[in-house]
Amino acid sequence: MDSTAMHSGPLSLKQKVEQAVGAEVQTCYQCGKCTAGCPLNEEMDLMPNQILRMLQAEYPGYENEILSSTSIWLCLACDTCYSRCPQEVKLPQVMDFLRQESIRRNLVNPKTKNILKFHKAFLAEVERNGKLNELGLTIDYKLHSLNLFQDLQNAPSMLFKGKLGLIPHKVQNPSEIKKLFKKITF
Amino acid sequence: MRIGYYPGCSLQGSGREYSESLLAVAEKCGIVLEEINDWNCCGASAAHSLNHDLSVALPARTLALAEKQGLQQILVPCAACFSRLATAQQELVSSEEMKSKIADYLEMPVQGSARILTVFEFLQEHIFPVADQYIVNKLNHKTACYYGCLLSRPKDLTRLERPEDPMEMEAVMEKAGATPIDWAFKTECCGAGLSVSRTDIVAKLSAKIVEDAVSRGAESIVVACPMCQMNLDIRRKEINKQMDKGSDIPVMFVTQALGLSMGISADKLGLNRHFVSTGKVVSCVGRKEV
Amino acid sequence: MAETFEPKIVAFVCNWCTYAGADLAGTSRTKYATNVRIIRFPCTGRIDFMLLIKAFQNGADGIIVSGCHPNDCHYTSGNFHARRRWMVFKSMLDFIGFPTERITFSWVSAAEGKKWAELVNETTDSVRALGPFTEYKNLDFSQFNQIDHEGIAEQSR
Amino acid sequence: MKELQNKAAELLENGTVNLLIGFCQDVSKRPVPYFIETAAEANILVFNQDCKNNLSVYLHKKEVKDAVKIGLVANVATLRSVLQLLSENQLGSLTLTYLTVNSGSELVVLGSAEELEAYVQANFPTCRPEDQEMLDKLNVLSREERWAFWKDQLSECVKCYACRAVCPMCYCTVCTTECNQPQWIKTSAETSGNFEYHTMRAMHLAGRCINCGECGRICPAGIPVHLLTAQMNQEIEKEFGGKTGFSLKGGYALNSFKPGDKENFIK
Amino acid sequence: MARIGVFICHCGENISATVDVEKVARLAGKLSGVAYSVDYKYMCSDPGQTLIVDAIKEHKLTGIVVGACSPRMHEGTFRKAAEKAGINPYFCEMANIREHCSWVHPKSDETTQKALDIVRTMVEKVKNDTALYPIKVPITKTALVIGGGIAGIQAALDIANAGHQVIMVEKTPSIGGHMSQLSETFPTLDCSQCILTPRMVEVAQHPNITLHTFAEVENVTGFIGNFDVNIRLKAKSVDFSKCTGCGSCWQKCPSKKIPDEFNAGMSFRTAIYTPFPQAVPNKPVIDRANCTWFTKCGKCGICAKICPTGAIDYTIQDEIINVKVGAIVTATGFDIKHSDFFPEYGYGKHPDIIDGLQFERLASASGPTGGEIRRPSDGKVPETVVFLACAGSRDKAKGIEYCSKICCMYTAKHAMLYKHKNHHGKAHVFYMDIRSAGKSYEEFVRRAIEEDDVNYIRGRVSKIYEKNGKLMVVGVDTLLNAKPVTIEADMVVLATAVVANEDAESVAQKLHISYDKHKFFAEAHPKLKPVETNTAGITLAGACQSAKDIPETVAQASAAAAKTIILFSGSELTREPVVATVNRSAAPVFTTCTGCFLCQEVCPYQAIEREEIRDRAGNLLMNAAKVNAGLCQGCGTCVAMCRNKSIDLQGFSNQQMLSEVMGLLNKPFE
Repeated sequence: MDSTAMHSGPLSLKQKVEQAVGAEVQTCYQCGKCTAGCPLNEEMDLMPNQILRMLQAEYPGYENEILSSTSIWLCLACDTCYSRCPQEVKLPQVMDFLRQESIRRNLVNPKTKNILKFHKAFLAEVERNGKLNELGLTIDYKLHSLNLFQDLQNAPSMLFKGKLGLIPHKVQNPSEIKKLFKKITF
Repeated sequence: MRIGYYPGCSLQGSGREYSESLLAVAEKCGIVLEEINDWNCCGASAAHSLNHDLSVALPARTLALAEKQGLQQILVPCAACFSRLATAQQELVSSEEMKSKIADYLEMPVQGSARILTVFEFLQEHIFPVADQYIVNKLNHKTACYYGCLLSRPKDLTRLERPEDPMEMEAVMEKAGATPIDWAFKTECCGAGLSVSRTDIVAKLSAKIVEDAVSRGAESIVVACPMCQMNLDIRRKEINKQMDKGSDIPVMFVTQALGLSMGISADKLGLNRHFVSTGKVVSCVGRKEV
Repeated sequence: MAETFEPKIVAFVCNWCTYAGADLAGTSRTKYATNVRIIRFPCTGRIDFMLLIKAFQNGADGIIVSGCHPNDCHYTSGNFHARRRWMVFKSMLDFIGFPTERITFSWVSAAEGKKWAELVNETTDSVRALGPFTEYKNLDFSQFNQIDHEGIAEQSR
Repeated sequence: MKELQNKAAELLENGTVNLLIGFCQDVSKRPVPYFIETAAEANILVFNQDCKNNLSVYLHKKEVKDAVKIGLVANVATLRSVLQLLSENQLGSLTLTYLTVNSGSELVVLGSAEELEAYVQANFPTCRPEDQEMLDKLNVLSREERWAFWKDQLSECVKCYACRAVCPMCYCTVCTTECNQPQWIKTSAETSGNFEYHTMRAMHLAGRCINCGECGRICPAGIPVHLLTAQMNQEIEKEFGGKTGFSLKGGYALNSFKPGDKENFIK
Repeated sequence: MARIGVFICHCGENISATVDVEKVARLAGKLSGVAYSVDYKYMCSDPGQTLIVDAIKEHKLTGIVVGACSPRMHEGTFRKAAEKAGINPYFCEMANIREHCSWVHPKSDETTQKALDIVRTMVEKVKNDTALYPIKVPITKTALVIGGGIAGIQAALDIANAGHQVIMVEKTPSIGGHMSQLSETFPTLDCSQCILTPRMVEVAQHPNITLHTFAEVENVTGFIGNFDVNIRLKAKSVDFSKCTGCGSCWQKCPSKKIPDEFNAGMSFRTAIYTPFPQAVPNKPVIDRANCTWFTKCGKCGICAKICPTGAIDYTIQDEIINVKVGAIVTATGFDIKHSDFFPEYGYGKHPDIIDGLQFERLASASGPTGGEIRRPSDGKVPETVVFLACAGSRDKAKGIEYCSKICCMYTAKHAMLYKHKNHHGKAHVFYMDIRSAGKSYEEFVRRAIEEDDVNYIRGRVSKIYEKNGKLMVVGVDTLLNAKPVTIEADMVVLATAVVANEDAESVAQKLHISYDKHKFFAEAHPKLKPVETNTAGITLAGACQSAKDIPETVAQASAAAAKTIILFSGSELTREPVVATVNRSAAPVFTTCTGCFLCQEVCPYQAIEREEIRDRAGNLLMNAAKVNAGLCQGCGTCVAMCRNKSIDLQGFSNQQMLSEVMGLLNKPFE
């Protein structure tokens, strides 16, 4: 229960996770069902259950390994693991927290930088207009990720089929959203 | 009872035919949907990946606006948007602390009291009771109803009766006169979250889905999520590369299918916007039983 | 004052569930406030409301009444009868304006040592916050006061 | 009036009853309880709106019990108390005949418990308006105000036990107040002791009192003690249903239960 | 004048560590009425008890208070000591200064003060104690055994062989229970029926055993030694006195498509049926819900026509019989979850995903496939079989946190049996842990792995789906860096969770015994009273208490039998004198009881009777309540009910409880 009592000094990553998402990391008994069902298990460097095990171990050396893993960024938050977990560990939220922590500690795995870039581009677009404009997003993302030609074959036809609007949608007063972002991100 | 409507960004862009067909069907059945004034993006997976508060605040703004507008129920057809709005609502309701915190961010009060409807709940409660009088065609063909992740999980949000093998979409397709097949990848994730950043992975995941549907004799895949639709439709080239032999099975929105059965024109339903031609399905309208 | 005040709390509990639960709290060394004193009854059905009144009258600041959860009564229905009696007794006290927040009714099973500890702590805290129970004492004081007033009135003439 | 007197005479005449408890008027024309054993006396009987006394209380007296066959001139409240008493296995040794006057102010004679039950259920009274008024007043007060109210009232109590003596439901041969092994109730009339006594009394009558209001009416200190039980009865009827003095089966709310009873006040 | 002795125990360090025991003893000595006070390291030890005995004698003590552990622990011990010293044991009270004080509070003055308060409270109680004497109750030396599975059979035979009468009640038409459905049993692989059926026959033929099959317990009243039980004999529609069990009726019965419970629904039976060939009694009953005669009012009637002895009688009605028994053995058994309980495994829509019991029937020589392992869907012999341990067990999300205990072993057995019958087949087992703590259990599992080459994979299966006739079992190997594994299987066997019977709750309420949150019946003490229940005279045997394998079940059944036989060993039973009494006094009062009999209605044990009080001439003076000490269990609900305190509870009297309150609040009450 109250492991903070035993832990003097700064909180371990596990304790931070438990505080942040109220997920009882400690309840995981390593049945592996999360990994078994994970659609991305073949892509991941650390399996979901392994991440939980490493958190449980509270061995400082593991923390960087977890936070610089590709897995935490590959996780699609599809909830398959949580919905089948016999111990009801809220893995998707754990992953969310780990992503945020890995940014804070600047440990994002280079292989998954693009995913982060995409998320950032996405939010940038939202911050700009309050709504998402896929064209804006794609352009923005491509500038940052520098793979300019990806999807280019699709864009024109998307435009043609009216799937990419040229005139961006906006909320009535975009500055309101910008303000909101400011408040939260600082 | 007034029904609020939150289309969300995708339904104005890549998934606009979802919105078009939904509105067309509602119109046909004489049901008015009130779009929430000045709604904003829900933040999607980006927000909750990067900043928890943001992932609550963004949907909360929309909820607050809906409350201002006096809407007690809101239809959120997009699976991702639904998931975000419902999750945010849960957080608001479960913690007064969070409520006040978010209210401060937004500089307006928010309760999270409105009922958030999935597209299925909307169809069952508002369309089904009157549907039969408008249904003129039978979409005689075998179809694979595909839910993906966010429509089926977590079950306390989506309120599906059988989260691992849902039947809600099947019910709609049966109404439309199609024959839903029993298949295995109904609720598998298509990976849309990484659609742009890791297309390679997404193609693999989607391929499994398409393959299973086709191998079981489905002639169309029906979805209720713009991400899924975009993946399975726009990404078909990449997907086909992942399969031994490619497939041109059309992927349409459940509302488009229902619209067809109600005799609404293919154009009005946006069936022309697809990358993979939906001609097959359109042509099977009124075809002999399968 | 309020900080230094330590309430006297009397617990009326049944032998089979709550007393055993308190034993369990002991065997599992669960720490809780020292303020509580337990009186053991065979069953909540045995607890006479007069005893609660007596306890308050003689200086209890708070009272806990606890027994087996519904359906678990060792005597099958004692707690059901008790529950009705408590309900009536409570509304009776409410009606005469007695501060019923000083009485905590609860179900604590033989397995709920932890719940027992929490119950005692919560009750102690809430009663400590309420301060000493003076209503009953004042009842009799006030009479003297009245007499005094008259006396003073006499002299002042 | 005449009707009543004749009927009473007749009953005494033909030996249906050996003793008839009714009302006569004192010098100041106030109705007072009166016991008659011969038809001759019947002509002094009266019965009117002022006949408030609950005569059933006398049915516990040994002298009365010895008469075995008893006639009772009764208002509805009194009839209810008899019904309640029967449900509590009292009065078993007596054969009772009841004389009352219905709303149409005609004489009604009830010869059996079943007739009694039927009549009471047909003419079942609601809470007396003046009581209801008081209750509503008290219930909107704050707790402290209510406490102050009863403190005022009960500090006046002198423990004369008139409320107990007049109550047909207080038929215990030895009342808790008299128990001294152990001494439950302080004997002296301090306010705290009075609280004790009246809480106890109200608890013992809750769900049994038939709201005749005699205890309040009789109190020399003018304390509305009847409100305590009136309130309790309403609470109980609300929570558990069942009316007091309503049927022979009784159904005392406090010694029955439902597994689903209210328990939102229990942690 | 009371002369109380106070004895404060250190309990080694357990009390003295946080309570200043010397101080408590010293101050207790000053309390009014206390003649002697002392502290000692271990009061419950022999020297400790001797100390008490001597003190009582030496100081002529009239009562004692032992400040030590919980009365639930040592009250008996010290009461014996008091008795030994020549005072009535009920003049001994315990002040619980360990569980309720020293163990739950830090070392402090408050803690010591509290200990003293507790002691003072009990001193006040002792002053008001009265001498009590044990109550003797007669015993009906007949036992009721509920349930005819191996647990019930074992218990019944043991009790009957001890020379006592036994009445056995079995819900279904035959005894035998789940064990009769099993193929072979671990760890010896001997055939289940071969060892069980002789026992079943023995039950049927035992002179001391009365067997009621197709019957259920209706309700139970009374108490230890004197239970009064109503049993419902469900209408069999067959007159057993005439039936010879020739079987011509069910051979001719036209309604043949009823899922067969005995074969776990994998074959069909007729409407008139005997559950299985070795059934005991081997006579059929009619399943009225499925019989044309009853469903289509009066149509058919073939069995009646065909029956050579005219035993068929459609008019037979349910019958309630009343029996008096002294003890009850509860052996109602268990149930298992079925494949439809698992969303991720397809809600039971795949016929080839079966549960353990179904596999037992497939593997059983008397089963639907005659002992060949063939899959239900198409009768093919599966080449790859996957076994899932912990299916539903140890699964908080599914509401079953506990371990079902038997699955590890029978899964190993299943895999083994499959391999023995199909040498070329492949058997995989997904498991989380292997729990094989039992005599030669671990060796058994190793044999499955080493000799029969069963592939054990440590990991849980996330999903099973069907793909071109194969079952895709999606799992993971946590011992290979959590490598995902998908096995293409022909059949999957779920070792589904063991759960309590559907009707467990209602049975428990009929018997007035308690049950845990999973509806398994609760033992009186997890360690020291594992077969007794909280209701004296009622014992537990087998899986109705918790998941058990056969050896354990049989052991517990014999234990329950032993408890029953012990109870029957005496002619009468002595009970705690903690019972209610209604006061009586000299004429003219006789009693303060007014005979309202409101107490009668609250008594859960119908222990309150009416007594007619008459004068010498025999005229009825009054009716008053009277307690039947034999029936009274001492809950005291009546006492709190009584307005004029005419009824009181020995050992917890008004006087005692009130003086405790006063003593506790430091206002000793004279």
